[in-house]
Order: sequence, then C-alpha cells, then structure tokens
Amino acid sequence: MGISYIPHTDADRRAMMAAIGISSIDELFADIPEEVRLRRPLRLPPALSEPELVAHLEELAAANPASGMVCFLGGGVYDHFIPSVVPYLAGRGEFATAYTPYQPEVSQGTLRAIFEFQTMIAELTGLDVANASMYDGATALTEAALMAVNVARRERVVVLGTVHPEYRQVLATYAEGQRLPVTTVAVDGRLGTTDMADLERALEGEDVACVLVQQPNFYGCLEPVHEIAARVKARGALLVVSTDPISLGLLEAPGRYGADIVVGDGQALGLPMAFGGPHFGFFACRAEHVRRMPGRIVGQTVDREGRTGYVLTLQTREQHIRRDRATSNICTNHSLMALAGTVYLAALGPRGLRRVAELCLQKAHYLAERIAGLPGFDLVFEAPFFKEFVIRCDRPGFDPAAVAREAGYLVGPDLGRWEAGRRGQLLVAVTEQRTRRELDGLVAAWGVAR
Amino acid sequence: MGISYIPHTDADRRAMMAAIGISSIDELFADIPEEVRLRRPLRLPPALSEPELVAHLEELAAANPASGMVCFLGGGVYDHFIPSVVPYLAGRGEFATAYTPYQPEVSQGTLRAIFEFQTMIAELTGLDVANASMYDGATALTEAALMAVNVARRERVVVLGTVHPEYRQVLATYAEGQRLPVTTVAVDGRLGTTDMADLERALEGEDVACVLVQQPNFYGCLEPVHEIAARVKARGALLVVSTDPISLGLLEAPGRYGADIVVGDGQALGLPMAFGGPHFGFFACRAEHVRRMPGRIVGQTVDREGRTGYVLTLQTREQHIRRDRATSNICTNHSLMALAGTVYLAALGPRGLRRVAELCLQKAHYLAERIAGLPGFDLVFEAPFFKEFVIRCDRPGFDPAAVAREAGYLVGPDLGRWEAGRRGQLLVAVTEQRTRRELDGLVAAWGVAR
Amino acid sequence: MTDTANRSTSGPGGLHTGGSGGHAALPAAAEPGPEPLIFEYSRPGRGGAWLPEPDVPVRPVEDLVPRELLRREPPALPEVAEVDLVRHYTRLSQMNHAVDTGFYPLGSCTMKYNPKVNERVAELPGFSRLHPYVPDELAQGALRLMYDLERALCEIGGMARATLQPAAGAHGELTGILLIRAYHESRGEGHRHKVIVPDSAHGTNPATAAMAGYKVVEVASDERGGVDLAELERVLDEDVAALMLTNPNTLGLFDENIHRIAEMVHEAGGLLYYDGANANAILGISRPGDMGFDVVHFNLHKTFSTPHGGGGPGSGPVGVTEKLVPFLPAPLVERDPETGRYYLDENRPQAIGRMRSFYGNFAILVRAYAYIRALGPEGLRQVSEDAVLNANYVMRQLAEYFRLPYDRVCKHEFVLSASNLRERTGVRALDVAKRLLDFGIHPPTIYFPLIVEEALMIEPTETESKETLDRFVAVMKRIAEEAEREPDLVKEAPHTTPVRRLDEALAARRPVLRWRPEGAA
Amino acid sequence: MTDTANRSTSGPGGLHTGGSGGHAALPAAAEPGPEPLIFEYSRPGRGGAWLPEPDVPVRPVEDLVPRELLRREPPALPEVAEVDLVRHYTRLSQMNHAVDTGFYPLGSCTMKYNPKVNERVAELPGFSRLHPYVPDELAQGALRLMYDLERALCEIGGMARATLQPAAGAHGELTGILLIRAYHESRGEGHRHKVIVPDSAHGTNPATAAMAGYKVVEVASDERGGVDLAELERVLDEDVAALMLTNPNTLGLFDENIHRIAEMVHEAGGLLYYDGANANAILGISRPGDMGFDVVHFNLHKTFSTPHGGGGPGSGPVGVTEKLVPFLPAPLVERDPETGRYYLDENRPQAIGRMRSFYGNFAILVRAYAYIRALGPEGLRQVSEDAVLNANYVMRQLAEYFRLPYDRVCKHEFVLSASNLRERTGVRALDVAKRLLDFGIHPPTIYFPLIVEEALMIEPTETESKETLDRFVAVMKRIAEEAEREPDLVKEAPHTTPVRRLDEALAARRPVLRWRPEGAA
Ligand SMILES: Cc1ncc(COP(=O)(O)O)c(C=O)c1O
Ligand SMILES: Cc1ncc(COP(=O)(O)O)c(C=O)c1O
Repeated sequence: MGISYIPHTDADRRAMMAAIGISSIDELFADIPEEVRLRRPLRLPPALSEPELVAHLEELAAANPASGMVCFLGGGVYDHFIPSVVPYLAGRGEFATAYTPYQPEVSQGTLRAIFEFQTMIAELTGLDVANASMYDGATALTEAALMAVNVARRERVVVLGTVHPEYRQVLATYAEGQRLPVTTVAVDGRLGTTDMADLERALEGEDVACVLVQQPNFYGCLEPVHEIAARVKARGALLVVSTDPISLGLLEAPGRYGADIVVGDGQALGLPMAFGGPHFGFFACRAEHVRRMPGRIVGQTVDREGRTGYVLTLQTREQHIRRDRATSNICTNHSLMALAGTVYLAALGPRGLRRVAELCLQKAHYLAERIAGLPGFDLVFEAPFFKEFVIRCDRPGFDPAAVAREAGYLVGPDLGRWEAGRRGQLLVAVTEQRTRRELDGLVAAWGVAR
Repeated sequence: MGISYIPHTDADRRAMMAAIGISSIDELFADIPEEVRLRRPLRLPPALSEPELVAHLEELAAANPASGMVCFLGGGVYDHFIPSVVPYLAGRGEFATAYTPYQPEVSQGTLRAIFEFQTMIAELTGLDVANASMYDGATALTEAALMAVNVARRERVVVLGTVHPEYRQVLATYAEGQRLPVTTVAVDGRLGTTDMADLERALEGEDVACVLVQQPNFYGCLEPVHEIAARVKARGALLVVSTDPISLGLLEAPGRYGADIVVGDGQALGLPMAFGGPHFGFFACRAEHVRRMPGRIVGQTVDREGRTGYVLTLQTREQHIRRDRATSNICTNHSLMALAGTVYLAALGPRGLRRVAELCLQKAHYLAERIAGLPGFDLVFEAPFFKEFVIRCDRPGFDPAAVAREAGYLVGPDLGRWEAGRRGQLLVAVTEQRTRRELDGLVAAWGVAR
Repeated sequence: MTDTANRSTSGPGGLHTGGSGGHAALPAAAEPGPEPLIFEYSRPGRGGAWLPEPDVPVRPVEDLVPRELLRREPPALPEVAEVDLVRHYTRLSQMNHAVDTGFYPLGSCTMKYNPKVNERVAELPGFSRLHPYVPDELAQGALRLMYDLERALCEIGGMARATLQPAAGAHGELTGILLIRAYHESRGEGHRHKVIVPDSAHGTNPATAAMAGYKVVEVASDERGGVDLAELERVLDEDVAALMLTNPNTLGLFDENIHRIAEMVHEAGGLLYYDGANANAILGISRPGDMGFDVVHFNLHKTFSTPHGGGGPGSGPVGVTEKLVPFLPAPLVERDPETGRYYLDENRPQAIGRMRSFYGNFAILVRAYAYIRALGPEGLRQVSEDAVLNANYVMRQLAEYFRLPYDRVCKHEFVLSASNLRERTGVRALDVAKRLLDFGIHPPTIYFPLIVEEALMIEPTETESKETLDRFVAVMKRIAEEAEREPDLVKEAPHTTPVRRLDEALAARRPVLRWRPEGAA
Repeated sequence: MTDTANRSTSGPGGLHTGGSGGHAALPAAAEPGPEPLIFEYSRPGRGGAWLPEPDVPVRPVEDLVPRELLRREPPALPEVAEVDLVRHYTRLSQMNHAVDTGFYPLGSCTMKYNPKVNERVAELPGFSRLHPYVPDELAQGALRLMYDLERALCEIGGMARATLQPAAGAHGELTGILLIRAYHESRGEGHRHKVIVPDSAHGTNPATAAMAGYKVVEVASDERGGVDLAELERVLDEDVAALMLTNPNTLGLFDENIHRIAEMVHEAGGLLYYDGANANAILGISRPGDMGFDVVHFNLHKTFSTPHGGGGPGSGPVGVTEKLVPFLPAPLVERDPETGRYYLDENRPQAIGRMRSFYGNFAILVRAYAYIRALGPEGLRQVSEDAVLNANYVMRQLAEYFRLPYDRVCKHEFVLSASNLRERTGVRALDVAKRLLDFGIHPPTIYFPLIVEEALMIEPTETESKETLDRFVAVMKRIAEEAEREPDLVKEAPHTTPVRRLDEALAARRPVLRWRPEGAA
C-alpha cells in the first residue's frame, strides 16, 4: 500500500512525468551535485501504519505518570480548568489548517478572532492596543524590553529579581545579542518582593530604558506596583509589566498604574500545560507606541462595497517589509493558541474571570494557612500573594516534594533549580481546580508522613 | 451565576414577560391543574459546574478498568481500529447538531453523506438499495423479518440457531407483538453451523416467509450459505442475511448468493464499542422490494435550476405519512453513526477493507491454533471461521477467563450466558488491532498459569 | 427501479467543485458549485493505506476459507487520498444548517443547544473503549451511571423503574406498548386489541401501535386542542389496551382534562402511555406519573440535550409505574445493598424480552446524565420555564401576522397557520419555510399536526436568547409582508442556499437511490 | 491614534447577522451578512456560569490583597450564552480558507495536509496534562519522544545535535545566529559583525541578523537564480560571521554551487546558516550538513506537517555540527546509557542561554514526531520526490501563460511572473491572486521573492492529487485568458467571498485596532 498522506499512484506519477517530458524522477534532481547527495536511506525507524503509530504514541503518553497526578506545580504554567468549548472550537480544521491571514477575503474568520483577541487583551491590561500574539511570556517580555529601548532611546534594561528566572535568562540571551546592559534588582528576602532601595540604585543615571516587573511575581507575591511605577516614571523610564492574565480578574489593570507595555503568558487562558508549550505570549502597549510594537496587528477597514472587514495592518513595522530594520524578526506567532485564549475569555466573561481569580486566591490562602500550621513548615515570604506561594520545611531528613509525590501530589518547582541558596524552598500553586479534598489531602500527607 | 446553557438574564425575563403581558412566570402554567403539579423540587442531586461535572464523569470513567485491558471479546461488538479522520469528521458540529434533513436545501451535507452511505452498503452487500440506517444489527434483522413477512405474504419466520442469541431475543419480542410464529433451527454441535436436516424440516409447508441467517455466525463459524440459499429459494422463502461488514472485505457479498435482504451492525466500521451503543444497523434489499423497506431513504433529484441535489424520498412508506400502515414505526435512526461508517469505508477503500479482513482472519487462525495446542484447551467447533471462534478448557478448576483477566486480557463472552449447556465455552474474537505480542501473551498466560 | 446517478463530467476546464452541479463550464462569477459525491474523487489504487503488515505467519486465504465463500469482486468503495476525504466531509458539513450554526425552531424536535462538555465526557476512553460483555466488576462506573440515570428519569417522570434500552422515541413507544400488552396478558386480558391515539398525534404513535399488533382508533380533538372527552367516552370499551398521549400535546397545549382522561381510561381497564417528546415543557413542574400515566418514554435527544446527529442516534428510555415493572426488558442495572456493587440483572422471568442488543445507547446516556447533573433540580425547572416563556413570547408577537388556531397560553411550542396568507396571497406554509432559509433560520415543522391546515409548528427552546427570538419575529413579520407585496419572492425561495427548491416528486417517481459510475447500468 | 470600530446598529428589522456589515436592512435576497464580532452578542449578566462555589472558608478579598492592588473596573469582556459562543466561532471558522477546505499552494509555506492522527496523539492526556516542572522520572515518555525527535531531525539535516526550543522559523534563525556569535566569540573572533543574506532571502533572515546585533550585507543573485559567486567573493571578509541561505532558495531553485559557496564562506572564517523553510524538497535526498551548512533550522509547521493555525504555533528546532554543540541552549534531553533513563540536562556552561521558557512547543513536537514515524525513511524521500514532481508538473504547464523568469527544473516550488499580463492588460499578480479566490483556491505567495517583479510563488506540496493540480492549471489558464478578454473581471475580483477586496491603505492610515462599544470614545 502507498503512504496515506500522499495521493499519487504510480500511474499518476507516470502520467505526470510524461507531461513534464522526463522518464525518471531522478531527472528532477539532476541539479543537485553528486557530492551533496545522500546516497543511502535515512537512518530512521521504518514507517508505522496508523494503528501502530497510535499504539506507540499511547505508550509514550502512558509513560508520563505525572500527567495523572494532582498538580500544585507553578512557575508560569498552571493546571487551570479548560472549558470544553475551547478545544472544540479552536480545534476546527478551518482555524487550525489556515496560514497567516495574508488573503483577508478568505481569512475573515481568523482575522475577526484576532481583532477580538486584541480587544480583550487591551481590556484586560488596561492599555490601548495589543498585537496578535507572541511565542510565549518570556519572549514577549524580552521583546518588550527591546521595544522600550527603541522607544526610550536609552540602552539599559532594569529587571526585578522577582521576575521568573527563565524569563530573565531569555532576556539575557537576547540582550547579549544586542549588547544591551541589563541590571537585576535585588529581592527583599523577608517580603519576597523587590528591594526598593536597590531599585532606586538601579535607576540612577539617565540611561535606563525600562524596568521589567512581574506581577504577581515569580514567588507568587504581589509587588507594590504603585510605588514601583512612581519611581520608574520619575526617572523617565518605561514601565513594563509581565502578568498572569487570570490575576487580572481581580488585580488592577497595569495600564491603570502606569505600565507602558504589558505582556504575559496566555497558558492559563484555556490551554493545556502540554509540557510547556505551545502557549502564547500577549503584548499590549500605549497607542502612541504602536508603530514600534513587534508582531502582527489586525485592523478594521471596509471592502469595496463598504462592508466592515479586517486585515493585517501597520505591516511596515514587520520583517517582510522592513527587513533588517523591522521592529522584530517575528513572523509566525501563536495565533491558534491566542484563538483558544479568546474563546476562553469569551466563555468566562468578566464575572467568570473574576470568579476564577477569587477561587484561586481563596484556595491558595486556605492551603497556605494550613501548611503554615504544620510542624516544621513555614511560608518563606511575608508579602501578600495571589495563587502561588513559597514554603520550606525544616524537619530533618524530610523531603516534602517526595512525600507529596508518594501521595499523588506534585508540588514545586524547587527554587534551588535557579537559586542555590533557596534549595528546598518549594513553590505551591493553587488553581480553581484544586478541591478542598485535595488541599486537605496534601496537608494530611505532610502531617502524617515521616 | 446563571446556568450556562440558558442565556436569559432576569432582565431579559422581565422584558419578555412584559411583552406577553404577564407579571409572573406562573401565569404561563395556569393551565396545569393543581392536582397534577409537582409541589416540591425534583429529588435530584444539586447542579454541578462544568469543572465539577468533568471531574465527576472522569471518576466514573476511571471506574471501568476493563476499558484499558486487551480486548478479545466478541459477540457482535469488536475492538477494531478507528482511523483518526472518522471521529474528527463525524464529530463536526454541523453534522452532529442537525436534525433529520427535512429541509433539503440546508441539509445537503447530511443528505449527500447518506446517499454515499446507501451506495456503499449496496456495494458491500451486493444488493440494489439500502436505507439510511437502523438502530442496530438486532433491530435491523427483526425489521427484515417483518418486511419479509409483508413481501412474501406468509407468516412464519425461520431463524437459524446460530444467529446471535440477543438478535433472536429481539426477534421474539417483536414477533410476539405481531403474533408471528418463529421457528428456530438446531445447530450442528460438531461443526458449529446449521443442522441442515433441521433446516429442511423447518422449511416444510408453504408458510415460511423467510429464513434468517447470520454469516459469519454467532460462533464465528462460516455457514454453508450457498446450500442454505438453495434450500430457502426452493421453498419460495426470502433469504435474510445478517453479516459483519468487515467480513465483506473477504467474504462473498450476500446478494451474490441469493440474499433478498442483508442487514448487520455497523459498529465495526469505525465506531467505539461504547458499552454497546450507539452503533447503527444497516439494511439493504432488492430494488423490487424498496417500497416495503423500513426507514428513511435518500434519493437524487434536481433543483429548480437543474442542479443535482438530494432529498428524503419514498416517504409514503413512513410513519409520518402512512401512520398505522407504515412499513415500520422508525423515525429517528442512527444517522451520525452511519456517517462515521461512511467515512470509515471511504478512508479504507476496497483494499483497506480487505486488508482489515485478512488481518483478522490470519491473526484469529494463528491464535486459534496456538490455543488449541495448549494442554487441556480445545476448539469447540470444526467449521471454518472468520475472526472469532469458541474455545473450552477441561483443566479441572481452571477458569480461563479469570486467568486471562489477571494477565490483562478479556476473553468471552461465556456462551453459558445464553446456553446453559455451553457454560465455560468462550468466544474469542481477534481484530486487526491485536498484536502478535498480545496473542502470544494470552497463550502464555494460559500456558503457565495455574 | 433504481437508476444511474447523473455524474457531471469534468474536462480540464470543467472544474471539479462544480461536479455534481453538472456545470459544463463555470459561470463568470465562478461561485463554486455544490460539492460532488466522494465517489467522484476516487482513483484506482489511491488511499486506504493505514494498515500494518501482518505480524503472524500468513497462510493462504483459501486454506482458511472455502473458496466458494470468498468474495469474487471487491466492493466499489471509493479510493481517495486522506486530504480529499477531509476536504470532502468538511465541505459537506458546511452545507448543513445545524444548532451550531443558527436558530432551529423545529417544532416537536426540541433543537436546543447541545453542550460540548457532554461530547467531551462521552468520549472518555473509560466509556468509549468499554466492550458490552466485560465483567460487571470491571465496569462499575458505567453501571452506576446507568443506575443513577434511571433513577433520575424516574424521578422526573414520576415512575417506579425504567429501561434504558430503547434507541429512539419510536423504539421507546414500541417498548411501552409491548409492556402494556404483557401487563394485560398477565391479567388474562389479552383480548384487548385497540389502542387509542388523538388525531393530533405524531405518526410514530399509530405506527407503533400497529407494529405491536394493535388496531388503532383515532380520537378527535376538541375546540381547545385537547382530547374531546365525549369522543373518548365513545371509543373507550373493554377492548381498549391503551391511550397514547403527549402532554403538552403536539399543538403545544397542556390538556387540562388530563386527570379526567386518566380516570376514564383506567376505569375502562386501559393504561395511559405518555409520549415524552414534549417533556421539555414540564421538567420539575408536572410529572406524567402524577398526571396518571402508566408508561412514559423520554427522548434524551430532545429534552436532555443530546445531539440529533442529522437523524440520530437518539435514546428513548421507558419508565413505568410499579405494576408494570416485572415486564421491563432484561437486563436492568441493580445495586447490591450490601456491597454497594452494581450489576446487570438478566433474571427477569416476566420480561417482554429484549428490545435491542446490549443495554441501550450508552454514549447517549452518558450525555443525558451529564446534562441532568449540570442542571440539577432548579436548573431543570428553569429549562421548562424558559422554554415556555420563549414560546409564548414569540407566539404573542407572531399572532399579529399569522393565524393562531388555538388562542391560549402555550407551553414549550405553539402552532400557527399560514392559511390567512394562503387565502390572500397564495403563499403557503411551505413557502414561508423556504423563505426563512434565506435568512439563515431553520424553518418550523410544517404541515404537522395534521389537524391544523398550513401548520407552522414553532419550538424556540430555552437555549435561545431574546435577541435571537426578536430577530426571528422580525424575519417572520417581514416574510408575511413580502407575501403581500411580493409573493413570488417567497414562493420561489430559497434564493441563497447551496441548492434551490428541490424536485421531490421527481425523486419519488424515478428513484435514484445510489451512485453508479458513469456509463454503468 | 486608535479609533472606534464601527458597530452596525440593528433595530428589530435590522437583523443581527448583518451586524458588522453595517446593513440597515437586508437586501431582497437576504444573503446573510458577515458575522459580527463576539462583543455584539454581549448582554450584561449573561454567560460565564460554569464555575463551582468555593469549597473552602471564604475570607474578604480585601483581607488578602491590599486594596490599592485590586481592580477598580472589570474588563469589558463579552458576556455571551454558550450557544452564541459556539455559533459565533463556528461561523467565523466557515469564513476561512484552509487546507481542510481546499488547495493552498502558498509558496514558501508548505501548506501540506495536516494528518488528523497527529492531533489525536498530541491531545492524549499523558502529554497534554504534563506540567513542565514535573520530575524527569515521571515524564520519561515525553523526554524519550524529544530525544528521538532530536535524533531524527539531526539525521535528516546531517547535524550532530539540536535544540527543540525555538517556537518558529524566525526564532530558530535567531537561535542559530546567536550560536554562531557564541562560536566566534569562543574563538576570540568577536569582531565579526556582518551577516550576509542573498537578495532573494526571506525577510526574517535580515531581521534576525539585525536582532542579533549584526550588520546585514546583501548579496545579489546570478542569472540562474543562485548566489552570485563573484559578488559573494567581494563581500566576504574577516568581519563576516555567517551567510544565511535557504537551499533550494526562495525561487525554488537548488543552488548548484552550494559546495563552492560553503568552501568560500568557511575559508573566510564564517559559518553557514541553513534556513530550513524549503526543506520539503530535500528529505532523504540531500542534507544541509552534507552541503556544508553548520547550523540548520527546520520549520516543523511546514516540512513536518504540523498545522499552521492561522499564524502559528510553529516550531523551529535548530541543529548544529559538532563544533557548535557546546553552545546549544540548555536544557537538552540526554539519555543515561547505564539506566536508559532520559533526563533534562541543564548543566551547559557554554550555552548561549535560553531562548524561551521551558523546552519548546512540545505538543507540536509530538505531531512532528508522529509524522516522521508515520512516513519512515522511504516515505520522507517520497514526500520530497512528489513535492518536486508536483511543482514541475504545474510549472511546465503554466509556463505557457505566465512568464517563467528562471527556466530550469525547480524543486518543491517555483516562481512565475505576471509581468507579461501586466504589460499587456494591466492585470497584476495581486489581481490574479484575488481572482483565484473566486474558484475556491488559495493564491500563491505574491510579490516575493523581491527580485522577481509581479512574482507568483507556487508550492503545490506532495499531498495534492493530480486532479487538484489539473484543476489549478485550468483555472490559472482561464484567468490568464480572462485578463486578455475581460480584464476588469480579474481586477475587481474577488466576487464570491464573504467580503470583497479590502481597503488596506485605510486600515493603516486610520488604524482601528480594537472594538469599542457604540458611543464609546
Ligand atoms: C411527538 C413525537 N412523538 C414521537 C416522536 C418519535 O421520536 P423518534 O424520532 O426519536 O423516534 C417524535 C419525533 O419527532 C415526536 O415529535
Ligand atoms: C524562507 C522562509 N524563511 C523563514 C520563514 C520564517 O518562519 P516562521 O514564520 O516560522 O518564523 C519563512 C516563513 O514564511 C520562510 O518562508
């Protein structure tokens, strides 16, 4: 039998070769010099039929028992509930198998959805405009820094030490390419938020383009954003805020406290954790900076009969027009994930989003309090938090993550992964999905186990 | 919060009541006499939000460990492979959430698919026409008997003892309603096929409307259908054949050996086992009998601009026109399942279907031979078989089904479920999905276990 | 009798998509023609390539199967590439109107929104990969679901027990009537051979009674749309086995005499059968059992939100009062009170037999169960209240433009008549229906019930918003105006659908019921 | 700068579906207007009702979060019923052209069929419910898949190791260029500050080089469409860090001098970067590593069949030769040869850093892995052979009607020019593209590469049948004829799409980038 994805029969191939006027397919590859040809079959496992393929992948999937455990893991990806309409609608073939909407007349579905997405992100963040998506939260934050450097015509980037370490690593990688100096602000070890004195020091000089803030921060704590904003503004730098979109159901829109650019990762908005991707990054800014914004933007216009329609617009910012002077090299973004996020937000509405945020908040605080009451356990930081917090345990020889795992619960990550001095400190994230039974179960596992 | 499936806000309700001119919703129920009103809330568990609902159903689903075991169960439902395109396409909302295509101008999708289905069933069975589907194989066979009684203007129905016992039970239930005499033909206990002498006896008299045959029969054995057909025809009765559609990739089309009506269950054609339903029944007959056929039929026609289109046709057979003189009371059939079957057959094509049938045949025979070689094990019947066969084991105190289950394999059902005399005899079905490792694994479990 | 389907030829300029449209060349605007049949994509040797090689020793087929039993000619199934398969059925789907694409006020069919979460849970492998003959111990989740669903349906219907076997409404009816027959026979009253149905009844009611071997006796409706009590009195005698009724009836009207009707039938020794197609009006408000019905079927594919699938699958569970329980088909799901284990009880000596293979349309039961659990008692009552509110809201407004044959509060649906239009303009109910298609709205059920001429039977359901209803009213009003001003616009409708009005007479006169390759006989 | 989006008003007769179309009243034919935005379905208090009540003691929010951090005004997200949500996005989806609905020969984008089995396996809960920070021991299946995919991509590209982190092609490019920079720096050659790109290159190539801090130097193409060797010689000096190339290039032509080019660049101390966007031509036929490339990225969303999603997600793994391996970003998946366990190795002291959070677009990797396993070595080679066959088959036939600027055997795609039409009839490549829409065909990429005027860049892919290609050729021929006979028909196209040609200039001049409620500022 042939290969399912390829329609040609040998008869088809013969007819086509005859039409071209060749007698062997090799003639079509005559332009490939001998010395660069592969003269052997690829060393790959043999083809699998569909049933074999499904069985093989099911076996691999089954070899990830973590996927069946109760998830208190945090650090940028969260086990939120995914309403059934989200994958159902975003999975429709007409959305999934379309390209970037270069031909607007036959892409109004995608274009309208992106326009809706831009509107929702602008609403959530309290800014004027949003783009059609970025790869993820980390690259969105990094591109925000690069944009701020452009807007401010200054070079130095200040990043709070409470920003997700992986986001800071990505920033460092990109900054290294452009030789941008990056200053990291120290953490107040008691509060778990920014050391304001150190921020003040970092802002000295008139060379700071922007300050990158994460709210809620990597430790789950709430930064004093009004105070931070005041200091950043006083120095003429741009304020860039990276945020958990779920938190915006409850927390002030960053645009309202002075953020110039707001970014974040959209995984929490109806996307599976999927071992880290694909998710999407969102990116919003003030109207006056839109022509420096990276990424695709959809705008409204009219067709020749005066009907409303939507197109990709302001493309002169982009690589396919501006080439080496583009605002970014981004081309393909994460449109389908952004569509899922759009459906999620439309499914929840403002009240639903607030409810999710409140459930996270209440459940996280219930659990934190109960854990703090366990002998030997302790909350590491004192600042208020949203849905995530850091714990430590000083019972000798007791490994809380391992004990939890035995009982079917996943907690973490261990902050030692990034900060040696915090080895043994664990992030605990609580989403609206976690039931009281699970919360109490985790506490019980730590209460009784030895 | 409100109820997700209901859009009305209280403001909407008030506006609508005002428009109607009522001040309380109760006014709309004033026509329901007090004595038949329910004066208390329904005694049902309280509403679950979507996350709770999903968690609850996932818990119930997880409480069916059989679903994760290797399935050699037979008896009318089989663990065949479902190509990924089948649920993907049949699950599209435009197919799933449409009603019966009463308005053909906006139902051409469903109508065209049914027309394709009718064609494929006609091709498979070797008959002229097929209907749009029945509930399942058992009711299809029963309706075939009722139709044959009508066509033949005779009353007695003869059914072979090798027809699926549940199908015979359904036949009995319906026949009881219409007071039709049913004669069951004995089984040749050595071969596992029909006792031809008893068939001859059953056919005596000129009152037999039809003979119901299952090929491959309930024991998996192949009936001598040519010989049966000859005898049935000789008596002027109609030949009704119930068949496994997968087998028709390899076995002669019943229309070719004289069947007047061919029916069967379509589960094997790309439908999940789903604890027994929904599947679909298929129903094909000769052109000259079409006006006695039960169920919906789609026909081709033209629109007012001469374009080809499809409509429900020959409706004067049906209950909504003919009422108590209809060919059947069937209204809603199993259209969506038939669509899945259509996609399945189109995905496989003639060579694919043959391949599935051959794989079943070869693997079943490999396994049968290996089981027969096990000490104490034995094949019960001698007739040739297709993908299913009956085994027994005379090792004292040894329960083969239980031992297999321990090792993760499901075999059966035990024929004792229907025939006390065959308690301990087990059906074993082998589909193309069963790998040699699984076949050998089952044999090993029986070889070593005690 | 069957005939060759026209197959459009397509030269290189004749352009494939226009296939079945029979266009020789594209029109200037090149609007793509209707999608052809899958067979037209078929090429010998293409597709069908997803199967593994055998991993067991292969023996010649002829050694395993007697040669005369082997197929001589392969079936002419299509041979298509996967991409063409996907495109074909995707395009076909786009030719359908569906609840997922627009308003669907098809009376008697309860085309409410089908929650997507129900699809998600029904597809869980723990349900979908379950063979019906697995041991009970390994399917406790499925059995418990069935047990709890049965209890919920009994509570809603006011019944004692129920069978989940029936695959659709009509199948439930047959089950119910056979139960009634078994009941009478058990009491030595096998002579009862008549079933009464109102003249407003759905066709499945008389068809079912006939199929169960009964003689059908029609009873007329009175001027308020209910059963005419005098008429009923007249036809009730000792030969009557049952009266089949739906309440609210097919006019969408609640029969206020239901209590009296039940008394009369019971006094005559008959039983009352409840056709649950219209149960969407009464959830938590009134129970058939309390009305006096002895047997009830529900259409899970109507009232309980399971998708209709373009004609099924449905599910038609049947509930009965205590005295009929012994006759319910085997198996029922029972719960061992000691161990809490659920099991299939096949041991039902008085059962009428079996109505189908296995236990019912299980995956549909899962959806209905999920629906009931999502709504809870208050939610279910809200469903009926809003369904009735929506119907009255639309009825009140449309009564200005169409004739309202029974002017009283309706329940979840109502019936208008286009006879006023017809008399004045010649525009018929059918024309109104077809014109609605141009506005992206599915028409009401038409010409049913039979007792209303030019009937338009409208069931908005509770899942439609006020805005959707307002738009429907506006469009209906507009069509009524068009009928006066520009009747041909309506009579020639639809204008914007993938095909226009189809010649149904031709289809029946010269039936073409399957595709055949070009040139075939 | 932004402005209020027009919102159509809809009185009761103004009919909802026409919303954004701004129709005051429906036209006689009542063709439904374009679907409005989700916001237009919103009503205060509707929807959003799927959340449980808290099951823990609830404390006042203000006790937990400082009051000044709390949101003062809720975001104006839409409030819609679930049925309207489903209808809205279902209808939107139907306004898209997609691979699932028709032919999509969009050059450089490799719009091949996206197998549905890939979706099925990517959605398995064992993959989709996996948090990225789970312990390695509990995610062995995922790690093994990544490990094996990396090996397969390395084998296909002729590379030593690869990172799966990059989220798209451009992201892979940036990763690759940063790797090259790290390599040079490690050798004390940090002064190299130029990257050479051909004038035919995709915009992401120069944009990437600039983003990585490099100066971009363009090199011209020769008359056969390849890199002009003399030009290359001229620009190569000790400041050159890399040459970025795609081969076959954006003209669909294989650069026969690739070996010489590699030698020249390497001699100058530079490295060669392979933009894998066009890898669909070379699977199992020629490997970038064997051509002399040092760094390669693949677009899994092109060559390896993962769906493009209307603009992503993609995945752009980057492979490198041995000497660049130390610089690959952390983590890589490694396998402990003793235990056979897989683990994430974060300990990569020379790594360039991290390119994104976590490990890559894992669910896309699953799909690409499934694709490679489904095809195997022969299948992958067949993919490229048939992709090239299809392109040449179409090219040969279209060369009669359009100008073929480089008349040689092409690879998986080719570039035509509509300059012949334009000169004679004024019909431009854009017009041809728009006219194709009327026939249900997605247009080729137009006006790229920049070195061909009126460019039409056509990539049929291997998943299209001969019949589909024949139809495309027929339609293109017909459009060429229309251009001569009836140019306005083409210039005014499309005629049959949900909206007609859109005013892009207006969109840019007066940007309306978000919806606002009627009457808002
Ligand atoms: C009043 C009534 N009774 C019975 C039925 C039959 O139900 P089903 O189609 O599920 O067999 C219907 C279906 O339309 C109906 O409306
Ligand atoms: C030749 C070429 N290079 C690079 C890219 C960029 O890839 P991506 O869109 O995945 O970032 C593209 C995509 O269109 C391309 O065609």
